[in-house]
Amino acid sequence: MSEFDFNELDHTELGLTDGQVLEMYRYMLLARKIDERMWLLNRAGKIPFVISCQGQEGIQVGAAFALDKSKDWLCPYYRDLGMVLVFGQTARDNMLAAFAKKDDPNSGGRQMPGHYGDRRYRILSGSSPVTTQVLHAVGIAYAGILEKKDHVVLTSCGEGSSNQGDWHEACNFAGVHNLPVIFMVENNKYAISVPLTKQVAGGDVSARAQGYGFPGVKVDGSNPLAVYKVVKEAAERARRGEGPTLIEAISYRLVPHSSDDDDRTYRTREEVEAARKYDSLIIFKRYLMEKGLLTEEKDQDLLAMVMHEVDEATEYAEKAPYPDPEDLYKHVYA
Amino acid sequence: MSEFDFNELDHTELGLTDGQVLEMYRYMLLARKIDERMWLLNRAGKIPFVISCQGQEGIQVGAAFALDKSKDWLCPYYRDLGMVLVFGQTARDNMLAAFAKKDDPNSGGRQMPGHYGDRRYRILSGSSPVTTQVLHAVGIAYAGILEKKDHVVLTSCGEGSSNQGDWHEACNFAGVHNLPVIFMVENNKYAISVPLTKQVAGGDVSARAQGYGFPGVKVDGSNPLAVYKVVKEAAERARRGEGPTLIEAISYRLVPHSSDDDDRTYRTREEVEAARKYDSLIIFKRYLMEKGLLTEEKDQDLLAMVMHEVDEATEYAEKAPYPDPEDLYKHVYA
Amino acid sequence: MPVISYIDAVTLALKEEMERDARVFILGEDVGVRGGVFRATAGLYEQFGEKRVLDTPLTESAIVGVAIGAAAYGMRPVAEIQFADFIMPAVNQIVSEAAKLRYRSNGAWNCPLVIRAPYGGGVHGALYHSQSVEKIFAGVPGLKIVMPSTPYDVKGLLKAAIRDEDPVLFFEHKRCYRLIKEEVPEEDYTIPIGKAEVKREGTDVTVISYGLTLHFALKAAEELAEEGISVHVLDLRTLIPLDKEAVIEAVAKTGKVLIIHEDNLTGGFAGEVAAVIAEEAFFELDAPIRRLCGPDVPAMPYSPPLEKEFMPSPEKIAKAIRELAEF
Amino acid sequence: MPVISYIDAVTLALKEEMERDARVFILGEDVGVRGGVFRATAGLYEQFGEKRVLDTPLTESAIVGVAIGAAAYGMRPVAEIQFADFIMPAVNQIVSEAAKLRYRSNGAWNCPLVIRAPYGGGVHGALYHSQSVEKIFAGVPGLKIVMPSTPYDVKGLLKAAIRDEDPVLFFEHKRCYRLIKEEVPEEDYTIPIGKAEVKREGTDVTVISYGLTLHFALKAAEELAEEGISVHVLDLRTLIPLDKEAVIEAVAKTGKVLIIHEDNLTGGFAGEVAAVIAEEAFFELDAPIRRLCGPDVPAMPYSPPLEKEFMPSPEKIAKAIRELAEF
Ligand SMILES: Cc1ncc(C[n+]2csc(CCOP(=O)(O)OP(=O)(O)O)c2C)c(N)n1
Ligand SMILES: Cc1ncc(C[n+]2csc(CCOP(=O)(O)OP(=O)(O)O)c2C)c(N)n1
Ligand SMILES: [Mg+2]
Ligand SMILES: [Mg+2]
Repeated sequence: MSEFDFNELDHTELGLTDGQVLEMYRYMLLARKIDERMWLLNRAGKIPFVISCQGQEGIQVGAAFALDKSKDWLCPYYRDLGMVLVFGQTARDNMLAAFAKKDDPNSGGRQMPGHYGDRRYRILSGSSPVTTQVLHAVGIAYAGILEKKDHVVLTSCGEGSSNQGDWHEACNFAGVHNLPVIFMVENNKYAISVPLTKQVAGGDVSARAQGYGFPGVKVDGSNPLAVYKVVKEAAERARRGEGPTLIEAISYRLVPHSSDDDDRTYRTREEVEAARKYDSLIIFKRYLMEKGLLTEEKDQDLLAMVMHEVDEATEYAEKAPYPDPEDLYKHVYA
Repeated sequence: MSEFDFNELDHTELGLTDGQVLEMYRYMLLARKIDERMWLLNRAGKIPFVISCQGQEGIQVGAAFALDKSKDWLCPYYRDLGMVLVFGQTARDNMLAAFAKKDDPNSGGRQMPGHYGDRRYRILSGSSPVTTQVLHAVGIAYAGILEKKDHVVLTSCGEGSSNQGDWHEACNFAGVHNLPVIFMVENNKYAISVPLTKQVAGGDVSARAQGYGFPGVKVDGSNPLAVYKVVKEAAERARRGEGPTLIEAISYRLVPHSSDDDDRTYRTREEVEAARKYDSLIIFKRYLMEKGLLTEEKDQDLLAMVMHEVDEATEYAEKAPYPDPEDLYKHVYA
Repeated sequence: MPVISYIDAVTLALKEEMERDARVFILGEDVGVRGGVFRATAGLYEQFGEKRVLDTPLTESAIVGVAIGAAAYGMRPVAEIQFADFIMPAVNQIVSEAAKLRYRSNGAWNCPLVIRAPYGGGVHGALYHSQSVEKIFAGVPGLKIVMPSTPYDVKGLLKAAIRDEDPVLFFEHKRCYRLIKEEVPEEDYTIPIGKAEVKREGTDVTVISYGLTLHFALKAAEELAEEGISVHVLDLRTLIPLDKEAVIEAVAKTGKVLIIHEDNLTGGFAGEVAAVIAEEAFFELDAPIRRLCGPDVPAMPYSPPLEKEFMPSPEKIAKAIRELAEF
Repeated sequence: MPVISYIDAVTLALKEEMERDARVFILGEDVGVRGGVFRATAGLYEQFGEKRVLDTPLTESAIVGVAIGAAAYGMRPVAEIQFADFIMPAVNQIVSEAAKLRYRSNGAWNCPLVIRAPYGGGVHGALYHSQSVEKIFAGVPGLKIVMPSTPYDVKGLLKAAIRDEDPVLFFEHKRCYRLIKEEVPEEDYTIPIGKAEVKREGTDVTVISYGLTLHFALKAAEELAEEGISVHVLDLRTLIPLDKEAVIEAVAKTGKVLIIHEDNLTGGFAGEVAAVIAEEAFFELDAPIRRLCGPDVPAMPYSPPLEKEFMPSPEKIAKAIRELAEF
């Protein structure tokens, strides 16, 4: 479990306004509530599949806030709902994906939910085989060098996925050419049923950066400000032409791997309950209250607004049209 | 260029007898002379292809001597002539391969020379795509655990090849399961034309071990005793059940990548000449002379014996029969 | 004889082989404690322990590469690839290594490895959890490819695959897992790899298929029987080595052939079967050889209308058979 | 018009495209300072600098994966895989990513990427420097596959590939590199991807091929002309998309078809061509469709008698044509 000291960081010292941190909190809440709604819809038999961000919102929102939404790029993974919301996607976009509807901006209903991709916001379309996107991020960074742009690319994956060969090749390539890439590993302790100890030799993903000659940082993923801080530093390094950074953000997956999983077969309820104490939503709420930026009442208002958004999105998406059968044959080639 | 202090090591302190170090030297010489002969044969149009060990004999012979030839396994790469000789192959075996003859024990003339494989000596058959063998080594090590054997598996590749995804997956797998594998990277500074700086991010292969939670050692490959020492330690660790070790042995490729290469297009003659001073054969000869184990005369005798072996092997292999055309269809399935 | 499902037949075959031969072990993602994401290895971790039912890191190339090393050593690894779609990172190890180890060593080494992978669609799996991948491997000498359609065949063929001296890709249609049930003997038996089986006798049109679409074909055949069209159905069961004799015999029965699979049309295995027929049974043919296959789009989408449009179905098959019958 | 070799046509096309479009860049192993191990990129590093002619680490999945990212961004990467045999580690990136990017994003993204790779044997390259790998990709919708046989076609097709909005695998037969020479215009031209070409008109037997074996077929045709057998030779040039019209037209010319490639017989692309003919040109056929292909062994061995036994040759082809002609 993450044991970082939360109170060492203050948002104003990080250059974040009160408004911004409240906005961060709102995005975290929105991500959580969209996600929870999807589970309800799934259990009601309305959508076939959910894969969750729950437990990792602090990482995703903290990281996305540290980037420049007007020019930076994302190559995210399937849990990064919080990240794509900050970059511009809406509850409606995501509900359209969940219901596999024609207007899903990610894939027109072709991919499962969680397979983000949105040209409007420089979010490269992703697939299911894990870790392929990490190399795409390096390519986008290299294109930036060729085109003399100063964008930064953030790409993320799980700690299990970081063992894939592509991850090594990507880190090495980016290291050799000093490319503006942030390799984020969202370490939620499990890859489906396989725990960290059976997945990552040595147990320390961030230590792997040393082997590529660039910094590796471990950060408490339950603290969005801590994540914000390290991603900000990494983005600045990258933009200065100093190359990649590896960030391992520690978290915990609070729900089963996906709607097809039963996590009781491989972890105890006690362990999950214990992890809930480090839920970034709870921790960040406490922080905002301590700072006097949030009250229970204000929180309820925020929640109501968010729920309204989620309700509206659900309703809209449920009614929205499916693709036409003939759409099957489109977009194979130009 | 490698700048390690040669004279810190003494073979008797390492537990090697005078006879053993002379034997090491003889193997290094034999490897070199077989290799040189192959170049002559190639330039004379008698064999289509050569890929060399020249410059890396110290690594190969030092490492092989540190293993238990009666039970340990090798998953070598195409330059490891010195290694397979110590394990049991002969000049004749290798000349049969060079001439692609039926009795080539590696492949019956099916593979290029340098593609070692010999059941008699527990040398697993290798292929051309680099780094695949590194995973096979992990599999043999795992089989040893299942079968309660105490063999150690040494697998090697070049520094360029160590960037392949398979290498990462192999190190991680072996690290997670604490397997008796020695990952040897023979860093000869180039991958064909691509120098270390453009190949290995950070420039330090051995540093990558930290990311897998096992030791990484850098060793002077021009000193077979230094290599012997670290491989011996790694083998003992492995046999004690303490898991893998990564060894980066620094050397230099003294000849072009292969008989198809022209290295003048990418490196200066001065650089190559400078590297020749660190040729393990020269250095080890000097060591043996300083220790009073070798004289110029004795060296000449040794050379004559080795040359006789090479001559005999060449003659034998040249006369040996090719496979029959119908052999093409054999051994696709059992 | 107990009635068991297709996936239970997988589990049973694994269990029996592991009991029979201590060299058999399983490795893959989530195969241990979790018993597999489809539960194909359920109970095996408990029975055989974590060393013989090994949860590996999330690395397919390693799963296969490590298994190859162990197989060369003399073990009998059964590697699970969680979804056939995720076999791609292991293609180098499969094609360059497993398939060629025996050949390149002139027979000195071999690779008795089984790679199991659930494939196929119609399960809301979307693009990357629905693919048929046999075409990628069906031209790689050194590999065998088994794709059973029934629980009985699953048990017998998986056992044969594990006992085989060469690498076998064993593809299991995930829609069949719980859908298809039948009586399966409790005793040990194997079915030879490389033998097709006539699953229904007929005289008007020959259908050649395997996997889920085989069942669709049988369903279509049943309906068409009522219309007076008699359909002969051959289940390939093994793609490589292809049972050419059985194919030619089946063609000779009717002179009209429809080859069906869920994999894309172009470059799919139906092309190979058609080519064999066009070369070796040409004079038996009374009509052009027809293929009914997945369309040439990259994969099956998630959205229900698109998935439906992609999937072969008894209706689409019946229509194609009718056309051929009328030819 | 200058006479240039097949490989010079590669270099020329790359050079002209890089001059024309600043978004075009090359990446691969040894493509920079060394100018490629076959010298296909000779001079380009000097002309365009190290950023646009990038020596990558020895990692094929990265070469392709990085190129995909750059292509999605809007660049026009041309990735070199040093030998086609070494494309295997990149299969996941090619099949799961490049081929599916447009489709999975509902057309929002695309991947204008060219992957060049020297393939084929008869060069003492042994098992892993002689393979034909087209069969692995020839059933993957979203990919185009171009396999030219002449310098003129190389230049025009490589330029078309670079300008294409979708991923193109461009396979160059390494034996053709310095063997095949002809006049090639100095000016800019492209040849449409997906169009086959009749390389010789004839009336008795139709040969369909591509790459090196196309030249063997032409040589055989010349010899057979003296025996009074008139051979029609179609060069596919592009495998995917297949020029079905041209295939059917070529079949109709003679009614007897021989399909030739160096890739293994089973699962090879000849099967697809045969299946198309057996379905769509069935009534044009006067004889069984014949395939003359590499045998079903894992790859071409090093030893000369074995390599010779593997390789198609004008003699083997002439024999097969004679048999068909006499049919
Ligand atoms: C190449 C590949 N292999 C297997 C899978 C199946 N799979 C999906 S997610 C997952 C576990 C991922 O674990 P981790 O990387 O830790 O990410 P997390 O889900 O925990 O966030 C697996 C095995 C896949 N999607 N891709
Ligand atoms: C997968 C793969 N890609 C490319 C090649 C072609 N190739 C053969 S050796 C080599 C360079 C290897 O360099 P390194 O690993 O440093 O070993 P060295 O030859 O220097 O000992 C290359 C690119 C190959 N054999 N396999
Ligand atoms: Mg995880
Ligand atoms: Mg090297």
